[in-house]
Amino acid sequence: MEKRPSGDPSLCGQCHDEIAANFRKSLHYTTTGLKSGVSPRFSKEEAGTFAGKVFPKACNSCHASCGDCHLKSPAIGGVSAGLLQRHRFVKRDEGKTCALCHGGRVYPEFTGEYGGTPDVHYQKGMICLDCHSKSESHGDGSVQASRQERKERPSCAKCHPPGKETSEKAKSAHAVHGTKLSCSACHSAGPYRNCYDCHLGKGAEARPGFILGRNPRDPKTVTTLRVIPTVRDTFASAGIRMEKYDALPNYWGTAPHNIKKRTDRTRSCESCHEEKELFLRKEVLLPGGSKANEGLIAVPKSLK
Amino acid sequence: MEKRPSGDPSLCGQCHDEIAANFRKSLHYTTTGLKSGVSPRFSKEEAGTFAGKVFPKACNSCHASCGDCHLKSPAIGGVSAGLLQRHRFVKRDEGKTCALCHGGRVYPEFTGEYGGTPDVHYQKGMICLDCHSKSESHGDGSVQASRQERKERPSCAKCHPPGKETSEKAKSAHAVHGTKLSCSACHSAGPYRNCYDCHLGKGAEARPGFILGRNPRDPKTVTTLRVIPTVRDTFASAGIRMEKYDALPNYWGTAPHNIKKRTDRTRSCESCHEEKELFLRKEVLLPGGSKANEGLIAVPKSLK
Amino acid sequence: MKLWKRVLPILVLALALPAVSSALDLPKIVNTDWLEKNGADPAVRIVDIRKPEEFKAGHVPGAINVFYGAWAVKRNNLDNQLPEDEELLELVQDSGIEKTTAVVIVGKADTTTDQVNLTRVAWTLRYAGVAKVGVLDGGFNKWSADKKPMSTDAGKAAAAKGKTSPNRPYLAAKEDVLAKVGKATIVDTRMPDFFFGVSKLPFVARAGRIPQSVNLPSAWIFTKEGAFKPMEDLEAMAAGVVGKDKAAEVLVYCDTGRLASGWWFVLSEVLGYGNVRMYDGSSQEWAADAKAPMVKYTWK
Amino acid sequence: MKLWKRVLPILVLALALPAVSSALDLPKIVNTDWLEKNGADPAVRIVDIRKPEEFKAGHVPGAINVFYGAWAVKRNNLDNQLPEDEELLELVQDSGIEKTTAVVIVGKADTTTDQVNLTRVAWTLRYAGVAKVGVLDGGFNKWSADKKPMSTDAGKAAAAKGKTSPNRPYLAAKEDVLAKVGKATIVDTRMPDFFFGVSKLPFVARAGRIPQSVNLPSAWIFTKEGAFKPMEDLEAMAAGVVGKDKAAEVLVYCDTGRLASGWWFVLSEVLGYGNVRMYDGSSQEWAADAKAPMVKYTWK
Repeated sequence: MEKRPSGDPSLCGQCHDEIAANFRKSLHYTTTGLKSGVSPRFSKEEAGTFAGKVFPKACNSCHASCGDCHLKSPAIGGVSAGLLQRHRFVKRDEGKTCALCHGGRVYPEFTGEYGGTPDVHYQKGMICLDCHSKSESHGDGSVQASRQERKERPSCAKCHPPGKETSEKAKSAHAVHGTKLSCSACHSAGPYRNCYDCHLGKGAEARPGFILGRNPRDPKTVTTLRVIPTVRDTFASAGIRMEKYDALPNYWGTAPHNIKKRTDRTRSCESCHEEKELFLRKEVLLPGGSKANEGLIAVPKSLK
Repeated sequence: MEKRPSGDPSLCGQCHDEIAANFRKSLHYTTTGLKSGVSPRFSKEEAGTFAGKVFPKACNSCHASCGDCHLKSPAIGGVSAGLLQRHRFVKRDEGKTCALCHGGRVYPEFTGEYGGTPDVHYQKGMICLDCHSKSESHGDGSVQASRQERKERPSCAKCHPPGKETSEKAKSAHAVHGTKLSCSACHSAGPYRNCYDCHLGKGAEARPGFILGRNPRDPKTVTTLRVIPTVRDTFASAGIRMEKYDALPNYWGTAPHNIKKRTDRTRSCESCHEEKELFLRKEVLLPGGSKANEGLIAVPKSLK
Repeated sequence: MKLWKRVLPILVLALALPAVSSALDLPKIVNTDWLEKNGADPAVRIVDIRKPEEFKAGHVPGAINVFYGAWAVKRNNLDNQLPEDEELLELVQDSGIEKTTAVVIVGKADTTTDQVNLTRVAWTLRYAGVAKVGVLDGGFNKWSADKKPMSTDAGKAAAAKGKTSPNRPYLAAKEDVLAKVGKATIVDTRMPDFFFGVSKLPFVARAGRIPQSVNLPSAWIFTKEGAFKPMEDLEAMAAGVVGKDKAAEVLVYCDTGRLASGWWFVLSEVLGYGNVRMYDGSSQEWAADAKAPMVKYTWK
Repeated sequence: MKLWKRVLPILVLALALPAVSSALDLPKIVNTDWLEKNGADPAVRIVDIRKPEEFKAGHVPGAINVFYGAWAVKRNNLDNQLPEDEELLELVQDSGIEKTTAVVIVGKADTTTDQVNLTRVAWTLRYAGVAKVGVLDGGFNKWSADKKPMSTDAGKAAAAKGKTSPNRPYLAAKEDVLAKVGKATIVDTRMPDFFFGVSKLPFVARAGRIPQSVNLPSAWIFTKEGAFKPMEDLEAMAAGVVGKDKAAEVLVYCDTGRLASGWWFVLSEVLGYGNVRMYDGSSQEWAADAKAPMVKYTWK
């Protein structure tokens, strides 16, 4: 029995030629994003080891086939939740497909199952593909090194353009912070998942957290940061010590999927400007973490 | 993957040549007993239909492979209890092997799980192969039409030779009944399983019962009889109407595997000679059953 | 004027009236026939609390989808809490529910948790000031088993014109319960092993129960298909444990304030006990307070 | 004569004595260390009640195998009944058990049924007149988990010289229980949903319990590994439900007279309640008698 008939998209491509061609170049298929994310930490020689030994066996073993989303739940750690609707092809069933691969972080944050409240969009009946376009799943035919490079990405402002605030408070808050803070910095409901201490093949440990700091990709803005679990010896067992480990930080900007209109931060200036525990500060930096982490510290001024 | 590597015994026979050669001729492998049991009911033409259409698909699909007893539990209705001891070969593990194929009738009678008490031999720690010799499992190289023809079969008298009774009551009871009754007629603990109304592919219905009557294979003796569920239209769906259905009875001598030293019958003469409910009588014969059933009626004389 | 010209309008009115009044006369336990007949009545709002992906796959026509997790949130480290009033009332309004709307709660009914999710949302809406709230008997499972019509539309509602206002007498705080030990009938709606103190959930600090409480598990309200048991059974259980005095002061609790909504609903809404409050903090809050008394290993 | 020649025999005697007396001083709840140390003592008889095929795969050295089903049989359409006296006493004798033998019962401990099979056989042996009966704590599961020695021998015993004689005060009949309603403490050892009357087994004619009985489930005696819970928990549960008067008359029952043996064992054998009988017929017999009173939907 052929276990993964659509592992190579050319089968489905006999009819769905354009989608299949795009999909071959998409990040879901190539999983290039995983490589791009970590590569700046490698010496040239290490990059070769990674590309040859680690990437195909670890990262790329997770790439999606057509059937992983349209026929059955994808297998995570070898375990799949089974067929979606007997042997029928299904257009979308995010709770059984997206949710399995993206089920450690975003999906349970989104539904509230990670603790806290469901994302306001989920409360209103929206699920993955209501914000994330089909071209994010299948690619658009162009090649990107990571999802950051994609043009068509979900954006709060697309549906909620600035200037439509109904309360004076919201108007002034947006006017003051609009260019300095991401939306999620204020409108995330609460703790989201952070993963620590990943060692190749052994997995990571997860704890809830809420961390505000500079976005490493756009240091002028402060946003919600998530710990990405690459530690100095993550790839030690593959003989990679990451000579340029400190080139990248351990915290990365993230959109926790637990958006809420009103939070402590939208209610009171003091929650940020006086009580500063939510912000990345020198004393809470990861012990033994990357030197690049320090550049993400941004503590708001006191109001007094 | 080869699903049943020992379905053909020649694989195991590369080392176990004698056992494999015997096994090929054994009733466990050929399942000839099933054919012999029912064939006298067929016309010549029907016998051909049965041999060609019914036997290979129905009866013979149950034949045992080497691995069914020595590696994993046999599959019953497609379901197997799995490997016996990981992937190791096992000499004997009756509760997981014999018990699955012989689990509708003898095994649960033997353990008491069918209701009543466990067989006295089970109580004393004996299991299948303590009475049933290896040559019953593997055959002895000779060919038999049914297990009745086997020479080496379990026998009460082998371990319990007559004449060793310790009580006067046992001595006189054995002296009076010894040639007229089977051991089980008196020493079966209680109701055993009887199956009714088998239709090809649809299975039968089972009810507990206790029936004493003439042994069709030895009409001089009275023994415990079990209903065998062949009814007039059992093979109707295969186009066989059993032209000679009445050639064989529906009751057959059986050894219920719930032997008990003391029973109502060993305790009191009245339990047979006055209260006659346990005996096959005209008024309890199966409605619509074989005409041969009447020949099995044998009601004991009253004592008065 | 012919007779029929004078009679017809009266007939039409007479025929039309029952439809309107039956919609307004919302049963507390709604059966699928009632809902099929009255679901489209503008006075009725069907709220499906399943996950959006389940809702999208098929729902009662006319239903809107507001996931359970929107009605019961984690607050102050306690699970299954009321949202803040401001948010709850906005959620009610956004769901197109006026004070007088007849709301029918629909959801799964596979497990006890599913079943009491329905009653917990009913309690939340009554707390929020909605006058008429019913629960679909057997939940969506029964709707589906009865082969009732299905819709896969988006299930959206226009916001209500006005906001409701909270109905606090349904809610008890820890202090209220502390003050009532030995005075009111405190009903522990968890399973008996929790009441007796041989089991507890990991997030509950201590095993046991509130002293002098009585045990009436919410799991026993429902049949194994997830429907409410026959009224005479529910009445007999209530009478046998809570007593027959319907004016008695009753406080219900469990581990997080979810299970307890089951007996709150049956006692207060179905059987007409007039003074039943739910302790939302329940054992999760109570057992964490070392000063709150607890007993175990007895039934009395 | 040198001193040591006179002292040595005394020393030998002194060293030898404790071994004999410790074997005779059988704990009611036997741990695996005790059994490893004393299992070979001729005064001890280890009875393994698992299925022969399980026994053959490995057992406590020295154990004999007498399957549970030999000790508790179906009689008069009732499950889990004592065999007839004649057969029971023969079984005890054939198992090499004298009146004074210290018997240790070993079996599986995976489920509540497994666990109370051990205590049911203990009750049966005490009924049969055996003076000293203990149960291996945690059963064979614990023996195996503790990596204690294993044997695969045939596990046979020579028959005992004498027969024991029945000890009827451990057994109650339906008439005894009927006469004691409201007088003795009747303990229902089933799960609370059976006691309360919301659940029943198919072969029990009516839901509910014997009037004025109290509930103490035998399932709560054991940890989830199948061992006895700590003594202070067992004592507190007994005191909380049965009371502290160890001379009080107690009757235990369940559905078939199997579960009930759990609290019979703990109350009578372990905690020293002096007057505890088990109703072997239990609900299976009681509920089938339309004249036997039953109540439900209350705790009192």
